[in-house]
Amino acid sequence: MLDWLPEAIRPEITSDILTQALFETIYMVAWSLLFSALLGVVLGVILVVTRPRHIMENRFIYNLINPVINVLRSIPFIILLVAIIPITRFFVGTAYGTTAAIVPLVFYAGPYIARLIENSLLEIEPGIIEAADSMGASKWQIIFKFLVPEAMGSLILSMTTATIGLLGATAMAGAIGAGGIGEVAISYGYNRFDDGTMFITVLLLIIMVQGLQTIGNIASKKVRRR
Amino acid sequence: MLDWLPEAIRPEITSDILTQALFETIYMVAWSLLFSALLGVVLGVILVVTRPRHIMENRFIYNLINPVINVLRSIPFIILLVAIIPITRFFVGTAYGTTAAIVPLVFYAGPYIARLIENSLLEIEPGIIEAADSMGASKWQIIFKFLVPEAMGSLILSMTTATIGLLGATAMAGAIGAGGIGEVAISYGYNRFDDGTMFITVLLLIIMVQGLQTIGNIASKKVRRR
Amino acid sequence: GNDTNSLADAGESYSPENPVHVKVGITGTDSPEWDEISEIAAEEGIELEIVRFSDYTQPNQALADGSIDINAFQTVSFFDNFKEEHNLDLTAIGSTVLAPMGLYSDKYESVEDIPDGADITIDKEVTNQARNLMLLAEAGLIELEDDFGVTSGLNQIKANPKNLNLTEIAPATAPRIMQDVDAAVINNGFAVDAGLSPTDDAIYREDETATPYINIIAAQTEEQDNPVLLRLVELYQSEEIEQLIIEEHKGARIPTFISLEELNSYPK
Amino acid sequence: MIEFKNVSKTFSSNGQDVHALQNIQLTIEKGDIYGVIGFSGAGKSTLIRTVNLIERPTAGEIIVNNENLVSLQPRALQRAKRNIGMIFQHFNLLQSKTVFENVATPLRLVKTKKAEVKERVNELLQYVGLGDFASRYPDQLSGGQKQRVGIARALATNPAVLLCDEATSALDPETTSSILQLLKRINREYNITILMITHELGVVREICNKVAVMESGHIVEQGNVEDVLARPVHETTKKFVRSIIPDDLPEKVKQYLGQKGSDERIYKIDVTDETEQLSVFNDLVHQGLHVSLLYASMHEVRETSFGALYLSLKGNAAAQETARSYLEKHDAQVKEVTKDAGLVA
Amino acid sequence: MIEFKNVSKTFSSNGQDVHALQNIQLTIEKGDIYGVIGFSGAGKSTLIRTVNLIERPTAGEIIVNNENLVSLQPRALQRAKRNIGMIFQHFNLLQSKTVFENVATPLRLVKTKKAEVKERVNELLQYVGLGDFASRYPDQLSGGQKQRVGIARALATNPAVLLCDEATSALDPETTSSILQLLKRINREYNITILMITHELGVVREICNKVAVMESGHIVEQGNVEDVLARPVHETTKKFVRSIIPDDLPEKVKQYLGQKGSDERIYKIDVTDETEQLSVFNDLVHQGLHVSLLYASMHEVRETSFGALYLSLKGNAAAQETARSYLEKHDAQVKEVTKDAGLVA
Ligand SMILES: Nc1ncnc2c1ncn2[C@@H]1O[C@H](COP(=O)(O)OP(=O)(O)OP(=O)(O)O)[C@@H](O)[C@H]1O
Ligand SMILES: Nc1ncnc2c1ncn2[C@@H]1O[C@H](COP(=O)(O)OP(=O)(O)OP(=O)(O)O)[C@@H](O)[C@H]1O
Ligand SMILES: [Mg+2]
Ligand SMILES: [Mg+2]
Repeated sequence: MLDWLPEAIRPEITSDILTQALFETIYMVAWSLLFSALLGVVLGVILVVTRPRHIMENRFIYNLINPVINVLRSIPFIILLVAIIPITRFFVGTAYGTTAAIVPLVFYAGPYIARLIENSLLEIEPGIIEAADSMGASKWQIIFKFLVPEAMGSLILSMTTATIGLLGATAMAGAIGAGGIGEVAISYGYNRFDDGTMFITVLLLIIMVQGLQTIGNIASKKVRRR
Repeated sequence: MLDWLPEAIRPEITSDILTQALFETIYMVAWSLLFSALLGVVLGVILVVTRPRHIMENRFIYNLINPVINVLRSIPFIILLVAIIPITRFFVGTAYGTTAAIVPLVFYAGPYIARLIENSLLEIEPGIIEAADSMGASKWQIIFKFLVPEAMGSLILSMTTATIGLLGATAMAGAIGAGGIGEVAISYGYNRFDDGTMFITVLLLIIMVQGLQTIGNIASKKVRRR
Repeated sequence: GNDTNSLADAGESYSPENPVHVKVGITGTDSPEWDEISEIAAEEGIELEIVRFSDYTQPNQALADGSIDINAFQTVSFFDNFKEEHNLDLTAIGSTVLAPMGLYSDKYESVEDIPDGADITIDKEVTNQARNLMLLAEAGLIELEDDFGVTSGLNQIKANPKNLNLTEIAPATAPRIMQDVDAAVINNGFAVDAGLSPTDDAIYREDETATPYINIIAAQTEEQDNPVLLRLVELYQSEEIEQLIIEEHKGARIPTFISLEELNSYPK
Repeated sequence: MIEFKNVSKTFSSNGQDVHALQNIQLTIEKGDIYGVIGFSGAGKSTLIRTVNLIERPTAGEIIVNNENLVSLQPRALQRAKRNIGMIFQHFNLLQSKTVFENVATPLRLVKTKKAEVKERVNELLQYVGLGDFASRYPDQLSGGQKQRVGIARALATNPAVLLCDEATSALDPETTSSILQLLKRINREYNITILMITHELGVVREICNKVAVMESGHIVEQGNVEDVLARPVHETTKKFVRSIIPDDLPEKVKQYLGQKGSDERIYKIDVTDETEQLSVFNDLVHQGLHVSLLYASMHEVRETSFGALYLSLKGNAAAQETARSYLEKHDAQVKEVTKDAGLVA
Repeated sequence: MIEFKNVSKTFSSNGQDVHALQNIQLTIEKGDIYGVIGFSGAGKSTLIRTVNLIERPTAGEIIVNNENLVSLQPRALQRAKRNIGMIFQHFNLLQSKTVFENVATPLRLVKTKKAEVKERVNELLQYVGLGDFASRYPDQLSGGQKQRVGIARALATNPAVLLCDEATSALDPETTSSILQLLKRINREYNITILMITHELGVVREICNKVAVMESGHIVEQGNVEDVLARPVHETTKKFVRSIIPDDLPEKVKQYLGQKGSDERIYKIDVTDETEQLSVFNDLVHQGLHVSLLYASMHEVRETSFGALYLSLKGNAAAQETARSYLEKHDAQVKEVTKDAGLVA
């Protein structure tokens, strides 16, 4: 199936391997994005609203969450992969394979997304919060009916950046047998000096990244209205 | 020197190794941050100002830079490390060691910083640009005397996020013999099952990340004025 | 599917109609032998599922916790050390191949030519690194501590008369940055893949009978006599696979089928 | 309805304290349209922003509807705020939402039915003259249009109290007047209480029944609009009143002073509401003087009118003397105007 | 100095075209203080924003200082813009900089010496009454204070042209007046040309020499301020003029109409600048009528005054008839006011 490629870049792997890897990558990115976005939004919002002089100022919670995020962001991904194996096993039942990789990926991307979201939400003009407050909006409504929609353009770009980062991280999840395009690129292309595989896998990654970024840019422009 | 640590977490490595690794990490992060920030600011600013209806609208340049950044962001770091070996050799004279690692780190972090900066600069109110324009500010002045200072709070947080990401990436630069704390954590702590080393290195990383984030938060709050 | 036997109860009662399912953990990607075994075994009623790891610690952990049934990726010395460190109840059930290492150089023709203060890269992965250092010692470039073992590292070098500058790097990177250094110790697998010939290009090569570095198939100790697993070892050690390994790996891997006693007799 | 009890607010900026409000005491009755005027920086915005605790006072109590907001629990406070609409000086519209959605926001917060929201929002947009703008975004509006969106939004939930911070400052007189009429009508129909900050005394004159004047964080004068406008006591109030009712010598009179004949005298007569109609002319003319009106300016504030006339009287010395004593007897509010001294008693 | 040649600007929003400016023709001479008034959404801001191409016109030419800005190269355009100061409707201050730095920004752009910047900025801050606010940040200012920072910033480089978009809309009358005096002085001393958008005709009356009235993207009336105010032609202009010079029957007169005696008639006399002084009383009184002044309202616009008087004449039928023909002969601008018809010719 890949025979149509010119000799120099014809990969040694079969198109089955590639298709499977593609599927694995999409599977890992999709699920871990879902969970890490949830985690990231929750943590990011907490980081913003509990800071001094914000709507739910709470020194204790802020000073609890902030360093936890820092700790998670400190640990090299490969170590994180292993360090949380008990947690992975608890959630997934096993610590190996594509599904198991989702847990460390979430631990990796969640805190990162939290920081990006924090940054976006902090940019909202205080006047918007005042308007919300004056309407008797609950804290919950202030966050989800005012802050989030107003920051949406920036949030979408942040999530795009995070998704691309996540895609990059899946390459490392090969350490626990997760598979995926990045892993094929490394083990066939890089470790086995197979330029054809390197080429085709990196091409696939580029297409995915380009696609994600394009979608992100368009969506963000649509809501940003600038 | 590390003998004061309780038995369970006393590392097998010497404090010399640790000190050296710490130095290597700081060296790599500092230099690659410098260059990738430069690259990232330049690319990020170009991405913003050349987009449709911005101050230097230029379809051609935008459509050139945007995918280049995507391509660089698509390639798993380990592959990037080897893919740009010729470039590294050109700049550093050799393709391995701590100094050589700076080049791939810059290629890794530069485009990433560009995206974060793009996001921050897009958040600036159009009114600010109008004010600048009406004063007869040059494009250059609009960017550096208006957009950048106004986005500074957000930019600082973005750079903090990027620096922490860079710190994480140095761990992978071990592949080309760059050394550093992350590499010690992986090859001694993880590969050699030395919990003591794992503990002390991860602790060092946490301290660094916590320190960076704290500095970033304070600096950003100072300029953000909210 | 649900009509497969569990490995533990299968005994010899498997057949193509009622197959037994076995998960094999390997690392890296060059597994034509496993693909072949997979085909042959399937005809007998053994369904192989190949799980690839890109890391050397996880396959043993996975074996110990039952995520996989056997693995085949490591040398016996690494294996012995690992199970001791982690207190795992695993056993080697057969030998596979030996992948000798070599010292390569773009600049020098022989070991003697390597100058004082030369830059040499070694593998950053732990057991390979010990092996690299033993190779350098064997070549007379350095001296090692007496208790140097399969997981010893740079800190157990006794003497470095030439003041060599040893740098740890990822093994697959070694061929790519060879021109930047004076010499590089490279695993045969990577050397062959990178287009180097272990026999022609290496300026020094590991002894072909280095027992500690013979690769093995490992299983949980309680399954060491499982007829299914033993059948898999038999299949691996067949003539057919031996030929395939020689052809496919072009000298990067040498089929080395020895008895378990012999395997465990290396000096520890 | 709204009561400020000893309210103070202090900001600190660069280590310095800014006392934006100092011991404010103010009572606004239900149904009042209460105007607050004052110079830029006087503390007007700060005052109005304390009513719904957007700015928490540093000291004092804010009583709205018999509840001391300062001591309310968050939930109760939230409920209280839903009854207080607010129009912001800088609009504070959601940039990411259409005009329709901006106005609908407060309704959505209280989970109003869809059809109801649609009806109410469209009705409000008609009121403020933005019927065709429902699907625009704020960045596609002119300044005045944005302000009107803010007004519609504040009215959406029919609040019992409406706080307006310069609600018409960006509007032309016609639109201002229609908005003020709208507020007046709402005030009448729903008995809504309105607290209205403005720097235009004209706005106060048009719709307020009470007014307070602020200066550097203090309320320096307060009372019924007619009283305050007709008899301003504090210097600041006087300055405001002068802005709509100039009390310096008109140019025309000044010029005339330079060319008046020697047998001519000029008088200024203050007109207040008690002066039902002016008929001094008759007697003066009968006394043999030639009377001319140089300038006249009168103003009406909610059914009350006041102002000043400038008369020139020409005649011989004896007639002038009679006229003078006649005028002085007739009304205390008469002053002679001379070239050098301006007004003399 | 500034010339709009057939300038049009069309926005497209949600697929619909909004014609904010349509074929604008306007010439502003050097030294003019040119006012532009119009209802909210008329296109005033768009007009002023095309002058320095912040909004590029869809068609037409903008000539400033004999250069057609639309066709200028970027560098030249930039230089041209440095000569045009602008005060924005929404201030557009840099949030990250102090008041001082905000005002200093345009000076720094042209690399002014430090000492000079300091002197100039402090001087400007004094002018606008913000001498003590140099080290504050915009978010620590009141609305009017922000506006004044914007004014100071626009004046910093002594531009030859000043564009003001509602420069005093957030200011109280006293501050407004002091800012207007400042602009007038600058206009006089440096012969600076000012284009001033406002919705307050009062502002136009106070300092403009010319005025244009806009409606839905068109200029519907333009000319000298006195002429336009005294004799407004277009309906919009009339509405604006009415906002400062009410021309409907005063309340007092309305009430009086209901209670007037049968031997009494009420007249409205329009006063224009030609009417040097009013001395109709004398003759009327001499004709045996009892004359009372019910209401009088006069206005001065730059040395010109105009307005209206309401007189009540009491007397027998014969005297009334004489009076009537006397008034009609005396001045064409007299109308009788009756209860049913209001004003009759
Ligand atoms: N956050 C703040 N920090 C410091 N000072 C402040 C802050 N907010 C307002 N002030 C100051 O408090 C005073 C009162 O401000 P306020 O906004 O209430 O004035 P205002 O009467 O509404 O004026 P304007 O008519 O100009 O809007 C001003 O001098 C202002 O500079
Ligand atoms: N970006 C835009 N997109 C679409 N329509 C716009 C845009 N900007 C302005 N308009 C429309 O153009 C018209 C003129 O707007 P402009 O801001 O010039 O009015 P204005 O006379 O300054 O009004 P105001 O007194 O309320 O400030 C308005 O109807 C407005 O809605
Ligand atoms: Mg205010
Ligand atoms: Mg406008």
